[in-house]
Amino acid sequence: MEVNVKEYKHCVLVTIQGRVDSATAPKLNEVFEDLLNRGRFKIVVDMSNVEYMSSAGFRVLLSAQRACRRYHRGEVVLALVPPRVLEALELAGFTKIFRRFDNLLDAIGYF
Amino acid sequence: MEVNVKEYKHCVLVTIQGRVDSATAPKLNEVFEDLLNRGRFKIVVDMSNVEYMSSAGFRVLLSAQRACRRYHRGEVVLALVPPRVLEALELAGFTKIFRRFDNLLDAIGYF
Amino acid sequence: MSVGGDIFSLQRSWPARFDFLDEIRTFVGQAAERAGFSEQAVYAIQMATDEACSNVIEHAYRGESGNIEIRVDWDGLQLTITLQDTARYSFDMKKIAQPDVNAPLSKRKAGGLGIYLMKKLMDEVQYLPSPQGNTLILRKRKEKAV
Amino acid sequence: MSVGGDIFSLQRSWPARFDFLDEIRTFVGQAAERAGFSEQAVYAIQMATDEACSNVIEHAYRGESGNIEIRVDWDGLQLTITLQDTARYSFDMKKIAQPDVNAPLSKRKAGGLGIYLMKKLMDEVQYLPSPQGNTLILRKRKEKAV
Ligand SMILES: Nc1ncnc2c1ncn2[C@@H]1O[C@H](COP(=O)(O)OP(=O)(O)O)[C@@H](O)[C@H]1O
Ligand SMILES: Nc1ncnc2c1ncn2[C@@H]1O[C@H](COP(=O)(O)OP(=O)(O)O)[C@@H](O)[C@H]1O
Repeated sequence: MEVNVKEYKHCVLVTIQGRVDSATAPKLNEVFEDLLNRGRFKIVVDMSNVEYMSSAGFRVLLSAQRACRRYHRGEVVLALVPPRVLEALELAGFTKIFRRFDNLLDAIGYF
Repeated sequence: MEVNVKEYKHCVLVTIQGRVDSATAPKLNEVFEDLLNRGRFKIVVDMSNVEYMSSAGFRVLLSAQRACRRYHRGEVVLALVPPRVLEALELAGFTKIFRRFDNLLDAIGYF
Repeated sequence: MSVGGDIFSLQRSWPARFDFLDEIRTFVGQAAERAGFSEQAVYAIQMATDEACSNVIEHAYRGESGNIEIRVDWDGLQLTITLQDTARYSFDMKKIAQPDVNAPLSKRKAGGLGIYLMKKLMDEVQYLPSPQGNTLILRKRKEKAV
Repeated sequence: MSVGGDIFSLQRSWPARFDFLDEIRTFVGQAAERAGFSEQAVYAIQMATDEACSNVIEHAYRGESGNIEIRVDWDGLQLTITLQDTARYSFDMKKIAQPDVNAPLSKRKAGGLGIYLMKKLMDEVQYLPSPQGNTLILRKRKEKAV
């Protein structure tokens, strides 16, 4: 798994590449923690290159969402979620908790 | 020439398609006028599908830029300017007046 | 070769560590492909196995070293994945509360999705604890061809 | 056929209206291509011609109807585009101030770019006013092959 961060004026684009499982999720969590510590609560996650994400990854997304939404200071939104990952997110009820976009521009422009 | 407008939270994306000349520039001008009337002063112009732009088009861009920059309320930025159009904009000294981006995300994220 | 026609059994063992999850998913994924499952079903089988192994590593071995032995059986109708550990800890699966996947964000628990997902992704999940170690059996039947 | 080798002359006439600019650009563009100019030079020739015609329509005919006759001559070395109108108005090109293309936004004039661009895009721009109508000649020499 590789994680990339690009900071825009009103939001941050987090690009995840590869597989997120119990082994790699902590690294993803660190990226979010760092953003939250720096007061960046508006986050677009580009999921287009996520090959796999287990519940360990879902957990990281959920805790980031909780932190971002607190005091209405921000939000985590998901962009370009691949079908297999989306199916699993749906099973977990995460599609109700994360706004999704099917293109990055709309996601960045949302903030 | 076709013009498309997509409104985001902090900026508007104006996509121009085709040829902008003395015949079509007034239509482009109307689009900008409408945005300005509605208080939208942060504008990204996606130029990637501009096949041709004469000084009539440059004039429209300049007047939009002037209106947007007034009172520091906004700015017109150009994204994905094709090489031929860029050369002409350079001759006209417009590259000093318009910030340019070579990808749309960076342009939208700039505002 | 008729895809999914051959009956097979595969068995391998891995150290109970998260960094082997990738290999484990590849192993069961290849078996599921060989059995002729759809790409969607292959992903589901990989994910269920990953969730199961993650639980064994986290909750059964709890940092102690040990192995997970994985056996895959394809009988032409269903794929059976049997995970065997020699871990000290076990649990009562029936007592684990189902997560409320419809709860709003503020009411969502942080974890508790693994077993739920396993059950959703597979047709059958069976847990057999024992003092010598625990067995988890995951089964998925072949979807009908369209 | 050696591209750009054949000498040719083309001539056509259009109503002095903006909605014919597209056709006019296509006409001179095809001629410039036939003469073997680069894509960049073709674009420059089209743009200069457009600027010239736009000026004739806007400043020479000023809404009155009339025609623009365009003649393209390729002599193997340079392309000459001759625009002929029968418009009532003419002007003194030498008296037109050059725009300050280095001025900051606040100092930039709204228009005044047409003639400037024509001169930058072409090697020669010649304006011949007369009471019977005006002639504008645009010339571009073939860039050396690289
Ligand atoms: N293999 C196991 N051994 C012991 N306890 C387990 C095992 N699998 C799950 N559990 C228990 O069941 C709970 C729910 O598991 P699960 O649904 O996978 O969510 P999570 O692992 O995120 O807590 C765990 O917190 C743990 O207490
Ligand atoms: N063909 C023409 N006939 C009469 N006046 C012209 C003609 N072309 C240009 N002009 C005059 O020269 C000025 C500058 O022309 P130009 O550089 O093309 O800029 P613009 O047309 O935007 O004003 C025009 O405003 C007009 O007064």
